[in-house]
Amino acid sequence: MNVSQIVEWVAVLMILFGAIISVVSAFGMIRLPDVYTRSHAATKSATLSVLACLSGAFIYFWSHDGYVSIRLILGIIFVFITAPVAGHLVCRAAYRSRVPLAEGSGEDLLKPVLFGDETTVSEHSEELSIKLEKKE
Amino acid sequence: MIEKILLISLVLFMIAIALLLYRVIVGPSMPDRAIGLDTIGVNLVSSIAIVSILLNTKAFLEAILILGILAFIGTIAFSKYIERGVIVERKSNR
Amino acid sequence: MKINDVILRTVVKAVVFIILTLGVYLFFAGHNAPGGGFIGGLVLGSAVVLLYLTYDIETVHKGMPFDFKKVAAFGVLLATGTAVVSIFFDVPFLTQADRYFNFPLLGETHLSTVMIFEAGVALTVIGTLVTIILSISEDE
Amino acid sequence: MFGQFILNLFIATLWFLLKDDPTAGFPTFVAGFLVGIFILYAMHRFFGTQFYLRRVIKVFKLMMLFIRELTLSSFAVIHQVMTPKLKITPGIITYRTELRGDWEITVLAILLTLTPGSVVMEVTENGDMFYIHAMDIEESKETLLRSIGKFERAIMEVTR
Amino acid sequence: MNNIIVLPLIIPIVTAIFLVFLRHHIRLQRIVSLVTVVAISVIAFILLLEVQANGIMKIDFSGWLPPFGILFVADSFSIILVLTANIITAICLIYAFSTIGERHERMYFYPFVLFLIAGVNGSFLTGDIFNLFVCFEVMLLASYVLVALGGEKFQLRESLKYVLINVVASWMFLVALAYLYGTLKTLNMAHIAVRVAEVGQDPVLTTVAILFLIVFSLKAGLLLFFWLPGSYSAPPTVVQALFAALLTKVGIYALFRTFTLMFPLNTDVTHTLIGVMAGITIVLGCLGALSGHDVRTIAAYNVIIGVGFIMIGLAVGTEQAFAGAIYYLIHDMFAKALLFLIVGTMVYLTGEIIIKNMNGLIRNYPLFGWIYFIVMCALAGIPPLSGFIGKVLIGQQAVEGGFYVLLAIGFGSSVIVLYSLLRIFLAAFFGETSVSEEDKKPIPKAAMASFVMLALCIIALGLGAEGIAIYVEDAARTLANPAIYIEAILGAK
Amino acid sequence: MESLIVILVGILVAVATYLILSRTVIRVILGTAVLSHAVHLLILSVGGLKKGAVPLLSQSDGPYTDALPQALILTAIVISFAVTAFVLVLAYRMYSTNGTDDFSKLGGSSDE
Amino acid sequence: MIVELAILLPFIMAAAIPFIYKHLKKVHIGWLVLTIPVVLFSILTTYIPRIADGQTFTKTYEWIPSFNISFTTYLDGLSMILSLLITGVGSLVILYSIFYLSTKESLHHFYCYLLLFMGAMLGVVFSDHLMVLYAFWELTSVSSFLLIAFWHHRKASRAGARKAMTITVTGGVAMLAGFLTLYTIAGTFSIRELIANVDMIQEHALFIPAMLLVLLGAFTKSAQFPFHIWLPDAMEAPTPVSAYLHSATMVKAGIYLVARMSPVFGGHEVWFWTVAGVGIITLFWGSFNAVRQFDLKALLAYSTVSQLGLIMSLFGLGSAAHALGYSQESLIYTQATFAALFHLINHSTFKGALFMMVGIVDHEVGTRDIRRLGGLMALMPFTFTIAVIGSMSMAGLPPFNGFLSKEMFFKATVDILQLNIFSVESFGFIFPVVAWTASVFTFVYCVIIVGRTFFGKLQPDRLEKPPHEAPIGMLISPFVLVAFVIGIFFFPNILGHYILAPAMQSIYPTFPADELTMKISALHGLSTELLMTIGVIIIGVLLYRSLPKWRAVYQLFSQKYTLNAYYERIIGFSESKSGWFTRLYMNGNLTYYFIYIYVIFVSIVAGYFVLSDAFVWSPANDSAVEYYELILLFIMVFAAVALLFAKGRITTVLLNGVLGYSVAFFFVVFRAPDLALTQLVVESVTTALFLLCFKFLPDLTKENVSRAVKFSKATISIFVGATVTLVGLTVLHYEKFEPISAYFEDSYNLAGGKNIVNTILGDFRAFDTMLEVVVLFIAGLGIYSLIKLKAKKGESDIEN
Ligand code: NA
Ligand code: NA
Repeated sequence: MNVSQIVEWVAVLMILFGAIISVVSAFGMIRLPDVYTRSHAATKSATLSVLACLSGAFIYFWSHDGYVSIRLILGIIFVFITAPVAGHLVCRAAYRSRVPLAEGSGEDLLKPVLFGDETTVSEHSEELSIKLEKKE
Repeated sequence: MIEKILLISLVLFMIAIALLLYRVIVGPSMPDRAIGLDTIGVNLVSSIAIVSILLNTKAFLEAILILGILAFIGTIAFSKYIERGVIVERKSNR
Repeated sequence: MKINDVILRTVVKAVVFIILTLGVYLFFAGHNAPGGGFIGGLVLGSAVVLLYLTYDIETVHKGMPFDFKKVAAFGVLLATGTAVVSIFFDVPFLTQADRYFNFPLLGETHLSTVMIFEAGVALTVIGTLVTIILSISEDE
Repeated sequence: MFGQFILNLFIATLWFLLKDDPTAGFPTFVAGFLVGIFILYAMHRFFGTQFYLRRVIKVFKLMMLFIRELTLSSFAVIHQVMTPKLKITPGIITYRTELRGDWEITVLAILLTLTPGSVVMEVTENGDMFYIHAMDIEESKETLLRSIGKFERAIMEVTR
Repeated sequence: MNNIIVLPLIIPIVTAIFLVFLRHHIRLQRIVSLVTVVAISVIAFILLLEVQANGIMKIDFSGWLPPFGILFVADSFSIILVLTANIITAICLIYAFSTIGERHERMYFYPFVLFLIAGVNGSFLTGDIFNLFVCFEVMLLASYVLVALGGEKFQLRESLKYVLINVVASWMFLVALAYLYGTLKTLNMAHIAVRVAEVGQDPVLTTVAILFLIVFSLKAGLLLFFWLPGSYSAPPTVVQALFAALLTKVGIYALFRTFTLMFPLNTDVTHTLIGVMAGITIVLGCLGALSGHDVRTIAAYNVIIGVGFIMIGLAVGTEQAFAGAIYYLIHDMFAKALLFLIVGTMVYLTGEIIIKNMNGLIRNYPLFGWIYFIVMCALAGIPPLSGFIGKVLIGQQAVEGGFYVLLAIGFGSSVIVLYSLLRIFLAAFFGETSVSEEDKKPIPKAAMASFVMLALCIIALGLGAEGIAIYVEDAARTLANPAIYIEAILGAK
Repeated sequence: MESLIVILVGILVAVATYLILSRTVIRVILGTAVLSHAVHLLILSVGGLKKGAVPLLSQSDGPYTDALPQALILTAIVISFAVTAFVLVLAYRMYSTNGTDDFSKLGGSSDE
Repeated sequence: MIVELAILLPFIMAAAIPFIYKHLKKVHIGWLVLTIPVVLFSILTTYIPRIADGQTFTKTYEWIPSFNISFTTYLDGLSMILSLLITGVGSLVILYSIFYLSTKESLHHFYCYLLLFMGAMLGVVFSDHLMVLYAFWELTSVSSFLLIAFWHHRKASRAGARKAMTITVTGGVAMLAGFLTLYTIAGTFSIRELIANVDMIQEHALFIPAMLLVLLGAFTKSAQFPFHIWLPDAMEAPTPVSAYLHSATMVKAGIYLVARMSPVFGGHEVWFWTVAGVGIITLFWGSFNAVRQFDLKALLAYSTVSQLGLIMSLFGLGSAAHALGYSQESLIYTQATFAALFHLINHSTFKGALFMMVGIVDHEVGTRDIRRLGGLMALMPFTFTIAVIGSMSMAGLPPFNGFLSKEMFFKATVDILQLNIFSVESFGFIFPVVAWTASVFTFVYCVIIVGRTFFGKLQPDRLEKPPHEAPIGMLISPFVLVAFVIGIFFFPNILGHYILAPAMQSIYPTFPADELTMKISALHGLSTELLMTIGVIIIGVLLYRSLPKWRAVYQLFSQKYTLNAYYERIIGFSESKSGWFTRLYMNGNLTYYFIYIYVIFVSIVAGYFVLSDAFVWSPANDSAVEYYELILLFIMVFAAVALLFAKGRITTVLLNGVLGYSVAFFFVVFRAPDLALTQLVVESVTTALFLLCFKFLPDLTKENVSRAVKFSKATISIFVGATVTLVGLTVLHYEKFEPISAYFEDSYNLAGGKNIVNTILGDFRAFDTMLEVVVLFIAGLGIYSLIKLKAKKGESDIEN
């Protein structure tokens, strides 16, 4: 087994690692109790998984074909930057559209700031509020 | 062997996507579905990377980047829709 | 509490350049690698759309004061124009002229009217995409 | 700072052209770039600014931090997911930052979001306070507050 | 170089785009669009003469020889249709000048019409089946816009239906293309014909052919016409007229090409099917026309009847029958355009759509009324107007081929056509009117001019049928002997 | 694989057809979107799947997979996008004037 | 040249009239119009000797030579009779109309139509070419329509016109089909050539259909039973029109056609029985119904129907000679034809006069209802004279021409009994019996005309105007006609020699000319026919006397069951039922339209596919399947099915997105990088568009449809899917050809691109790409326009 083979193996194992993380985080998406906690799974584990995978691919191509893929690097950077932002945006949107925190949640410092005592539901979130009513 | 592992990884990613699909279908809230789709997109990114290795081609590396971009744009769009009902505003309220 | 989009906007400022670069790259790469005017245009259009998503119509319009309908029209004109030009050279309609040029720096480069054609395609795509999205968004 | 980078690119290009090698490709250019780095390092005091690569190194450090955080946080989530019974108390907490300016706030927010068990949900209008959703409030209050200081410093090293 | 063949497609596209830049110069828009369409008519006429002199012409785009590239083919059939379509469009444009209104004109009405005509011309000219799909889409997209432009409640409703059905039809087209490529692995129509002939038209290929039959029938309104009455009564009058004159005809054209050139070898199945569909179409169209109370609906069902009648020509499948069908096709395009223009004008003048509520129009608008009378007679196939010769040729060949039921239905339909249109004439034009000479809404001069022009065309086509006989015969000959076409495209074997 | 894809196409078509047969505009439009997915896959599979290399001369020496269907699909994708966009807008304009998106309540053009 | 002139002149004048009329306000334009028929008649008469010598005149002008359609005129004895009637009666009618129609009427229309009609009618009789004949034939229908509807503000006029047009055009279309069938048989449209090829034609299988179709045309035009119903309603036309078209000329066109075509069809049993049978029934039915009428014009209309039936039946009887061929025995049957031609002329004279008489009455007293008329003899003596002469001639009394032809008619019905072919031995008796019975009724209504109008008590209070004699101008024409009525009686053989004999030659071209002339004499002993006539008079008088008693017979024919009622009911029924049926399936609901389309799609495509046993499936050539692909397939199926049950619109859009992304991934797996890229972007943009539009669209509602509906929709869907799949699988197996795309693999050398797909799009098939860009642009611009152009508020939506 020469060096390049070893490197390839490393790459492939990274990919496998990414795959496993991905499945686990997908499980997280199923298991975790509310959208906020699920977004943790998405923004962190899924991002790690894709980073591992892309890095693996990058390394593989580098080693196998001597090909330095700028596109992969860009992809990695891109995912790295955007995944947390996406998580942030979805969570904010969820909260602002009044998706409730899971039962058994602790303190919520945002609620009084954002909604105060008002009880009206904004117009556009009708389909969400319907669902909420069902749940409650 | 390497190919096998890659194939296994692909299968794992597909399983992950299937699980996420469940989230997309079941919800229960819109943000749940949005995250689900976003994550499916991200998993597809990985899958494309693996297929590229399997097919030994660099033809799909753009697709990886683009998919990443689109997943991001899509998530922004969804969250804006969920949050404000519109995804493009005429004039920001800021 | 008003929404503070600072994170989104800041990131988009960075990201949009990546997308634009990719779009241009895809546009030029099309002849030999995946890409081409169409995808290039779509990606560039997506970048513009991303700006609209992140900011708002007025703000973006200040930065890019184009009438995107006209951009699209210009694109179609370019695409059909290269085709029409062939008529005047007494070659079959749509015949693409191409030659290899040896540029310093770039080496042997393949330049062709296909490029203009594809540029037309790309402009149309950008223009149309943005026109559609703006038209809908501006509707009351 | 950016000027130095452009200069470096210029040197690399020059190198590339001077080689006058019809088969010249990317490696030649990289070589030129390395030459440029050397020249610039030698000359940087004349510009009156820091050597730009130093900042690049700091950025690199910051990225490493990111990746470390990301890995840690992933495992934390995975851990949560894998434990048979969920024992968490999610909630929303606040953090007031000393960072200013869009870029600093953004980077911190990204970092915070990548940190174990926390997602930034809102930034106040003047940008000085984060509302953070924590996977587990108790745990987050310890780890988060411990690491935020580290982040802020790392960021400030790059920007200031 | 035969680049002239592409002009009927490219000129309207280019001018349409220029008109986008001239959005607010309405007068200029009018002139440019009219000049464009007239120019294309002239070009088409030149082409017709050329084809007559030199045989079928083609232009291989970018110089890629068939079957690899896309090409336009000018044979008499396609050029006749291009010519007819453009003359009608020119006349309709004249009508539009005085009636469509500035709101539409500022909303790119003329560019859309030009796009429509470009798509129509392209569909007639193309020699590549996938390109036919694309040309269809150009035409359809433009038609979608034109049918919906105006924003009326009723209009939007009907146009949505129109669009959705056409989307499904386009999907079926793609499915058919997929099968076609999957089996024959080629897209050039002539090459398809060669390959079909090579293996004989086995059941798989016939299935593909039938799928095309369904697809084009949807466009032509052959049996699958459900979308037609609604969507043809929704848009502004001039658009209705253009639709009635052009859109279904493109489908008919495609059906002729498909079953004379590409899949002509299993007529037992395909032509029988076409015949049955044509028969049912006519019967249903007649029922609709007979029952209509709304002028526009009656006119729309007359379109359906016309489609069925032309398709008898294809079902009969002889050279003479093709000639008849072509004659009838040309006639139908002119007559339907005029009918719809008149019907639309009637609605405008009276503010009513139900026949019973209209009265005595002929007193205030005598010329208008008589032109209606002429078009009515023409549509009923009364000689010596335009519908006659086509009817005779198709009918005679139907007898000769033993298609007695089709003949009976086809000829019976002309009675129903007459009856339904006569009802309009008697109720709306004849009778008393309470509107005095002073109170009447005037018919714009340009509109009147367009009626007169179309009516003259109808008369001229009937009396001067011989004038175009050589072209029609040539077109029919090519349809009946696909080898001529194939040889012109792919060279002699 | 080809057979499986064709079967998948059939399933997609069935689903799309069912959607198209429903009464609400959005479902119908979605149905047409699914139809276009299906037909794109169909076109690709009749050209043969995985039967050659990626059709890039710079990437391998062939044999290449059939590139023509790919080109056709590309065209088809763009056209179906254009149409879908138009239909969507038309649908909402229709809704805003007619006040319902239910075809069974919209009524028709038949007179009286 | 005269013939072409005869046809053209009326048309030219018709076209000129509207222009002349504008500048000719003071003079009645009828005077100008009158010159046309007078001139034509005069010129035509100069041809009579030559025609009598057996000459014919023909000339051909090309119309559509490519399809053998030419304008061939033909002047022979038969067309001479008709053309003389058309121009002669035409002159008289126009003269009459000058006094009948005041200048307040829209005379330019009237004369324009009338001239159109005249030209068309001349065209019919002078045409040798069947297509041209048909063209003029339809033109007579059209001009007749216009004339009937001349007073179109009256509802009855419009209804009558519509009925006439519908029925005659229907017949015309059938006739056209018949002509086309003849062409198919003989390959010619020329009547003379057809006659020349009779033997060949008669053997053809389509001979009978062609005959019946042609007859249908003739019968409808000549108002034969049961198509006669349009004629009474056509009496809504101004009386000159009735006199001209609906008694003297147009209705004779059908008769002319039968005469003209009898050399072609005449030898056949079907022809004999159809023509003679329909004629005799019409004769009876017309006379029987004429008696019940109260409106003088309606009475004359039914009488016309009846007389036309008489002539028709004579032509039928005369065709027996064709069957037998020339021999001394067969000559007797030609006399029926001779009688027919004779009566054709006679009828025009007395019926024209009678119509003008009725017109005068109507004009002067304002009513035509015999219940309000009576006692006008003294006040309108000239009119009375006309009425008496006309009626007596019609009743078949001497010394008027009707007597002669009526006698000949009786003789023909009796003579036919000698015929021993066509089963005449068994059924021939009906001819004399019905003929005699009908003549009795004819006698009765003739008496009614005179008796109820001019005798009896005057009822001035029931009349619109105080009765007085008509102006002299109005009386000229009827007097000329009654002069003929009498003149012909006394000098019938002039007519016989110069006019009838040449026409007989045309009808019996194979018979020696001199054998066909028949000496007409008023007195030929106490023959059967004279006895029949005497019987008619006796029984007729009795019946007239007892009319009030047996009038109740007509009550048996309830208004509900008249042919007219059936006609109305059929029309009403078909209008309402077709409406019901059309609205049943064209209900405006898009869903139904889709159902029809899919059902037709499946039944035709799958139907043929299954029946032709085309299905083949062998997965042997398929490429390998990986597990992950299977999972992705499963995911897609799952997402697709979930799409059906998804409740929120966002969910559905997301699921569609999942499908789209999955497709993109398949594009990756299937080596289609450009596709994958495009699909990804397009899918995302599409999803974004959905979201954009959701702002304006309602959320999904649950569709409350029954389980049965759901089931049938599901069934259709499954069938559609299965059809696509089954054909698709078969197509996969179809490997008879190499794809043309191998050519494109040389893209670098050919077009300088290494991306084959892109090179196809940018070069090989750049044209598609160019148009696709146009499509996109149209969509974009269209969306813009659609959104910006909204219906103005307050603008009326026509439908609502
Ligand atoms: Na009326
Ligand atoms: Na799509």
